[in-house]
Amino acid sequence: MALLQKPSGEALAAVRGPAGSRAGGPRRSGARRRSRARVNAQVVLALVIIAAFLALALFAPLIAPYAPDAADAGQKYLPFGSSGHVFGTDEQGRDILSRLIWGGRTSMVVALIAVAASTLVGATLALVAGFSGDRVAGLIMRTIDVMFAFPVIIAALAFAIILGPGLTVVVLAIVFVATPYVTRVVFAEVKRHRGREYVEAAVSLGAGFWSILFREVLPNVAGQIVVYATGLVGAMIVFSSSISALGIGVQPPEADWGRMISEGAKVIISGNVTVALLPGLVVLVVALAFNWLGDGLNDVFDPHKRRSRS
Amino acid sequence: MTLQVSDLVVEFGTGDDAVRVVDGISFSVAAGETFALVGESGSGKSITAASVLGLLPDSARVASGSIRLGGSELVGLSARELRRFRGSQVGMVFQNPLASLDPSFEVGNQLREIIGLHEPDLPRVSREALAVEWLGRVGIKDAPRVLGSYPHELSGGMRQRVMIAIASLSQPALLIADEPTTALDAVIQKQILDLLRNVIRTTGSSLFIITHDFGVVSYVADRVAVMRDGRLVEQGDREQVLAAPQDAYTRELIEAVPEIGTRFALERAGLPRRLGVRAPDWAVGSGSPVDSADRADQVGGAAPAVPVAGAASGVPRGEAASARPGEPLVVVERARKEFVVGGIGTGESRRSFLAVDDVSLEIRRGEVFGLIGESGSGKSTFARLAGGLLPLTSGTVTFDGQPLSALKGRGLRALRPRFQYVFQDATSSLNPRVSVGEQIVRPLVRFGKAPSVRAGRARAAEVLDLVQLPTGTFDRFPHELSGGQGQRIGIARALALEPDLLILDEPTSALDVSTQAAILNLLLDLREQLDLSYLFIGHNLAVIEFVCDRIGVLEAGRLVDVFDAHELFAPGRSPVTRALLGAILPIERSAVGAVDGELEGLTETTEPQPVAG
Amino acid sequence: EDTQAAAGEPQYGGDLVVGLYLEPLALDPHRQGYWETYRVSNNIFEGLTREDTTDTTGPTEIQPALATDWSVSDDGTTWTFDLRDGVTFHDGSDWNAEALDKNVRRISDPTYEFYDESSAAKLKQWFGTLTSGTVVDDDTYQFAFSKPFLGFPRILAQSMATLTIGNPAVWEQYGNDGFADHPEGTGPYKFVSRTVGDRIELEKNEEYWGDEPYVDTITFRIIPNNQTRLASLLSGELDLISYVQPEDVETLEAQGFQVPEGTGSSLLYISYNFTNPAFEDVRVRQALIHGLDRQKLADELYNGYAEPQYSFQPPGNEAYDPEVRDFEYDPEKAIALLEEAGYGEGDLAFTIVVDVANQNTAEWLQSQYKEIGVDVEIVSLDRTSYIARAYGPEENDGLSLDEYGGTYAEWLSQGFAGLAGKGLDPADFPEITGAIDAAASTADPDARIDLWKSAEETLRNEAVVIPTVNLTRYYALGSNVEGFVWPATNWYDLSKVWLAD
Amino acid sequence: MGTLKHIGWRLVNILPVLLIVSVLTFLIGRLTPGDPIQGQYARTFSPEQIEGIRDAYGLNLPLWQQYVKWIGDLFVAGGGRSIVQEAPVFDILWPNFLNTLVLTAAGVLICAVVGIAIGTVAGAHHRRFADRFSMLFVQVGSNLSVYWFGLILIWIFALQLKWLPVSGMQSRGGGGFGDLLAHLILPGISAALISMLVLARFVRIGIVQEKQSDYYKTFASQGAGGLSLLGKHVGRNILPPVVNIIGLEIGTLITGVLFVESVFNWPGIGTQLLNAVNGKDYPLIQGGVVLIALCYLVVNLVTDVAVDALNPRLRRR
Ligand SMILES: Nc1ncnc2c1ncn2[C@@H]1O[C@H](COP(=O)(O)OP(=O)(O)OP(=O)(O)O)[C@@H](O)[C@H]1O
Ligand SMILES: Nc1ncnc2c1ncn2[C@@H]1O[C@H](COP(=O)(O)OP(=O)(O)OP(=O)(O)O)[C@@H](O)[C@H]1O
Ligand SMILES: [Mg+2]
Ligand SMILES: [Mg+2]
Repeated sequence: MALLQKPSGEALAAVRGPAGSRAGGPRRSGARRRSRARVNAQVVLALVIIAAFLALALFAPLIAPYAPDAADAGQKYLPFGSSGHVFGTDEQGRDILSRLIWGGRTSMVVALIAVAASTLVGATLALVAGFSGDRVAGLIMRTIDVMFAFPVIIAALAFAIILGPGLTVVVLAIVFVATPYVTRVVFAEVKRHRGREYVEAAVSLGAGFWSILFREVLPNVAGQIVVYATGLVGAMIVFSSSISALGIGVQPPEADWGRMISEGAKVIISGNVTVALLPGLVVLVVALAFNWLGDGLNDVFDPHKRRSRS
Repeated sequence: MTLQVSDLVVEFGTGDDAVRVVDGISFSVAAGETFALVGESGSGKSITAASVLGLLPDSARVASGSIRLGGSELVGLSARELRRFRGSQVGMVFQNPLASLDPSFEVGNQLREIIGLHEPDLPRVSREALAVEWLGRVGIKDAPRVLGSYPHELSGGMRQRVMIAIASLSQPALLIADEPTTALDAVIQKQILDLLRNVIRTTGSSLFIITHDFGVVSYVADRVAVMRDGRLVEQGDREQVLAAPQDAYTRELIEAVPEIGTRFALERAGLPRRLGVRAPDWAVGSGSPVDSADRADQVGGAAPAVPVAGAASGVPRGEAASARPGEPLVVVERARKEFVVGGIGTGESRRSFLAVDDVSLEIRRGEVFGLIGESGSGKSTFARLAGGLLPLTSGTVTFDGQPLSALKGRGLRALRPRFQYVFQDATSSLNPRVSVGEQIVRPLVRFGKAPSVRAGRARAAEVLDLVQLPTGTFDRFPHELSGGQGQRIGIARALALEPDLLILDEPTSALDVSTQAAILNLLLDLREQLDLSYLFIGHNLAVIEFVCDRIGVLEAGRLVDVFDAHELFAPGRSPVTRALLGAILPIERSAVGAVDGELEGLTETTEPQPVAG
Repeated sequence: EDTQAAAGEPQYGGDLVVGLYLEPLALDPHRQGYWETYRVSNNIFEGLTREDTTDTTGPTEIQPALATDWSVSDDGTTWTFDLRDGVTFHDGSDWNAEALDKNVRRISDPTYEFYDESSAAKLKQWFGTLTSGTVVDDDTYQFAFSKPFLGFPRILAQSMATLTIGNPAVWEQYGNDGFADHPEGTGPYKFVSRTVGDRIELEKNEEYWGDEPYVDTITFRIIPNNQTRLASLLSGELDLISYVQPEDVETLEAQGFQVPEGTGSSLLYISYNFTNPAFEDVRVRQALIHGLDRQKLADELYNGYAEPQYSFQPPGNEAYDPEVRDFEYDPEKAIALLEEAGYGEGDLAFTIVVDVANQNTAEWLQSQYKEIGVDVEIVSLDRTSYIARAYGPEENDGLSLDEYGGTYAEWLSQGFAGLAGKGLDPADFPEITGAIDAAASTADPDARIDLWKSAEETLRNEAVVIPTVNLTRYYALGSNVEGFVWPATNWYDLSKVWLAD
Repeated sequence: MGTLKHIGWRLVNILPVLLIVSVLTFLIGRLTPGDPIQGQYARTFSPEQIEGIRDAYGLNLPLWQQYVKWIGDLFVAGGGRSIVQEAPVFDILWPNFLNTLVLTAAGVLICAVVGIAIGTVAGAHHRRFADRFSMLFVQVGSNLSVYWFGLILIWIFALQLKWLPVSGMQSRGGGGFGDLLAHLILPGISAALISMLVLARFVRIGIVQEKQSDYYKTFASQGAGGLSLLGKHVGRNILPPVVNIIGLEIGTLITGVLFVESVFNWPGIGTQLLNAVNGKDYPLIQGGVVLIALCYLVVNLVTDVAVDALNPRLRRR
């Protein structure tokens, strides 16, 4: 370690510039540069929305005006703005506002966990496959094909039957559905980096397989992964509504946005606008927030954007 | 049409955070004139050039000043308005030609498209013909193959030439060339410069060239400006600036230019082989205005360089090193590399192309082995083979007794830190999403050269300093570096590992001579201290002669000549070698005209070229 | 009935488009199941008998169809049918005792070349005791059973597990499996085409022996999504839909659609998981009935478009008695009974297993039972999983919900057999099984209905099942659809329907 | 490996994947509770009677025998016979499958055209109003449940405006190509929305990133601009991910349109599969899964080959 010290280079010094103005461009203090990510307004908005919904979910018992399953079928389908039930009531006469607040507990958490899990698994598989030989890549991608080829409903039903319907099934079904997508999307991205010179350089610098994948290539595809994953959050809440419609999801009367959407969908044409629209809108807002967050995070991963001092 | 730049200020960012990289410079380039901008790496040359066409990076902006082209103000124009000037009136060769072509299209396609931009009515066949013609002009002989190749299938020099062809073929009124010949061998370089001069002479257009090569300046420039830290420290006619530089920095630069024979002059004087160190008589004789007091000053108040350096080892160290009969470190036997080109989906028949053809050589411990050859002759490919980055088609590579070509995975990786590689295309070899400091630290930690990340950082700071980059560079991302800065990161990254063998593929092509000198001296120092071996690929023969002990010459993939550096000019050199030597551009320093007799004699025997007038 | 009153002169012609909520099963007279299937297939196939589909209150009268007359031997085991003359199958071949015999042999005679094992298995419930089928002459046929079977003529008019008549020439040509692709019978409409998942098209049988049907073609479209089916009716793409949601009745009526009132002969009923020890105690079962306000259920959940039910025989059933009451709503009593059985507030907890389609009912029940201190958890499942779970319950399962029923008194024995699938051991309820056996095998036609009624009473007293509600708005029609009658059974007769301009 | 050899190898690989899928589907079907006979008859038949019907359908044979028989049926007997519908499986599935392909094609077309257009507009106007606005448009569209949004579309366009039909593929009495198109619009849009956002976002990021690349500057410096630069160079460089996502979208829609099919009552394979699942109609489920799996595999294969062919660095291996 002691070896490569400043060379005995007085001779070297001879060609150096006057002290203090070493070649290397404009002076700036190195300290101030570190991660000065300029968080843009969109990301802030997104974070505020997500935080707000998480807070609502967390403090649901304190905030929600009613219990989520407090039913009064005599008061069913009250419209938006009814006194006592600002957001109206559903077919069992339950307070929609309270159910939306409580529903965040399951929906947000389920979607977040499931998306995080599938992103983790999918991205890892994709990275490995992208930099492996034909055999390993083939094995991974064909396994993914098996998952793909399996129609969602059948897979979801299988989980439901094995585990009994409920939250776990929703999470597993989402993971099952989302993982192959993440894998294929990331795989295509990763392949673009195979054969790039920086990878070659990493090889020559002795980086091993995993190190190349996770430390060299991952930062280059992380933006795409994040964009894809955040896009999945909303989509998966929506997807969970489809599972609920099949009777596989969260069990009634527990509140869950997905279930609320699917219940709402049963009365759209019948004209019960309130119960039909509100859950969809809530999910939409949350999904948008995650989208924006994803776009913002993508910028964070892009050094071109990160330092944009604008 | 004249380019008139006045008080140009370019900043990255705004407000308090703004960093000024071009700081109020003014110059003009008249019609029919060649204007050369030289200067320190990272001083803002490329940014200046880019601002003319409004092609600054997203985060940069022209803060003030004006850029006028033939009477029109360009600052403040929208992209759409600027487009009128681009290509047709102003052509630009970017500094990093290696990444400047679209990786997804064959070169021919891109050339035809650009021809179409300028002459929309030209039928396809004629475009093709024009493309072939221009490739010929920039010295590409097998135009059909190149036209059908993707950029990554071309050698560095080939890509650079394609870029020159692209920028020149519309024969713009102003051609901005940012270090256009760095990846070219001497012969091609001269051919291209002749071409550019011709264009300018015949069309009355102007050339704004950024270069580090004073040979190039001598050869083509009418006027020269010297830039440092965002400011122009000096500008004037070529003769004046070269012969009687006013500014200390200019003098320093000129002094750092390596020239053929310098090494032997030093050897004879018993001085260490270091650039910027001159035999006293020679320095005096040169009538250089740099007096010894001045130089002592730059040394930082230390005792005069020469005696100290000599005292350090007692004997001329360069001599000692090259004389020592080291045992072979790398043995390459009958290496061949074949690339398959064409095939399904390319519209071409599948055939193979021999990039390296039956090359055998050894690099001894402590030796600097130079590899030269025309652009595209297979140098980089050979280097990759030697560095275990490409599988051989046949043959073997042995490193320190271990058969590299047979090793795989873990075994190979264990050896990696012992031989390192500095890529020709520095920018592409840096991970765009990882800060450069991190990129230096990682291998250190990985190989246990730094016990902790903290130690790794300290070490990275050290090597950054060695390659003359400020510690602030640590947190930058590759795209925030100038060409030369990126190149030095590549060197620093490899050096930090203290490898036994360092493969350097044109490591100083983007460096100003002063920085280059520092880097070369550093390499020579390290070799002595650590007994390193280098495989050094270069086009600048003066540099090659200066640093190398033995030199090999590649031609079309074959090793045609291997000789001792002393014998560069000996009779019996292969025609390629002779051609390369013959194309060296001397520096026209009136006072330096009286180079050592020996040197002068040599240059004469190798058909000295007329200096541009 | 009001549609008929309003009707002017019936018109011929036009295409009637019917929206079904379920994909019908195979159009094979011996393999079919579900009412939605029969709503299609009874236009193609007929039985020896039929129910009077103009009767809206029931019990429907049994009318001649392919048989003109029938009689039973005194011991109640042998039925003789006089077959209708001059009837032809859709391909023109004759309907006669020979054809009937082939139908009978297809489901009962393993020596017959076209004996159909799966049909036989499905029809075994009613034909298991058939000892012989005999061609007496060209127009007369005799069925002999090992036990008295007085309910036979009505069973013949049902949709499932019964002997509707198909053209034997078809299975002789296409094989038993091929029949469903070429369904042919004697009915008022002929099969044209079927795209599973999309539609079934029928055209008028010009040779029909009965009254000439009005519309030229009938298209059945399968639209399982309730909202889409509703929207398609609203947009005029459909003329008639089944399974109207209570929520939609007002919307439809407001826009001029007809939503006839009536009762089918089915009911929603809740049954217990008898493998759960809690339900061995009759007091617990009674408590759960006392604790259920069926009137409120009908009013709240079904917007009043349902009638509360108190008997396991559904309305329209020949043995239905609207006056009987099981255990009326009385939460105090329910709590007391639970207390007696050893369950304080919150001590009794179980799950209700439902098909997603009935999820809202389960949710309603959940809050209802909370009031008597019973904790209910809901497990709502897709259809197959539901059936599998309901008929193979887990230990903590308590209740499950089904919908079924028929106009025949024997439905009681079917319903009871179904309960056995849910873990009820018939041996534990000797009175019920005894009463059912007695009713099923009586040879006395005058005593038969009363026997079934008392069988229902034993069942009711043992509280083995909770009858819940019966829907009163089930079909909806476009304003120009005339002649439609909702009879007191589970299907309708489209040959009487015509389209006004 | 040569390209042809690679494709051949991938084709060969389809078989084991299909085999695994078929075994899994078979096992999931048989090892989970519920069966088609129970589903139809449990309410009214005693357990013994149900057992008798099972026998008649060969459902009590050892599993491996049933599996082997089914595999044989796949090749000679039209995929076996549906237990519930009593018809050859492929006779049932094939017309529905073609319908699904029609809907998928429409969905993919709309998704690709609109998604790429919006992504391009957004990418070209990065962080400006056009970017935010157009992205908001797809973001909203794609994050609505199809189940839900489809009905809203029906309510607006079919019931209120009466421009378009509600459901199915043809009007009363049938209709020509125009009629089919009219029926295709709403489901097509709904299907397209499922993946439009992903596509638009990838195009958008792709453009933003490519615009920073050196080659972009090269061409810009030659006066290339606007659409030619975006369309040709940026377009070509972001094509691989775009093709990949479109490939995924095709795959998704083949089963993913289930909910679209349900809402618009499009007689497609998703509905059939759902029916099959609801009735636990083994042969139909198995046949459907194998058909869909085959589809996926082919689409994925074509996508992979296309994506590789689009990458010059991977093309000449
Ligand atoms: N995107 C960027 N963000 C921040 N700083 C940058 C960026 N691009 C360049 N710089 C800095 O601007 C300065 C001027 O860069 P420029 O490329 O003009 O140097 P140069 O004179 O061309 O150097 P070289 O000879 O090494 O190419 C350098 O210090 C460089 O680090
Ligand atoms: N991946 C590849 N596929 C096909 N041909 C290639 C590939 N890499 C290099 N070549 C060809 O091999 C030859 C040698 O290339 P190489 O990069 O080794 O040249 P070089 O001597 O380093 O040239 P330069 O001095 O211009 O960098 C060139 O003709 C080039 O086109
Ligand atoms: Mg530069
Ligand atoms: Mg090279």
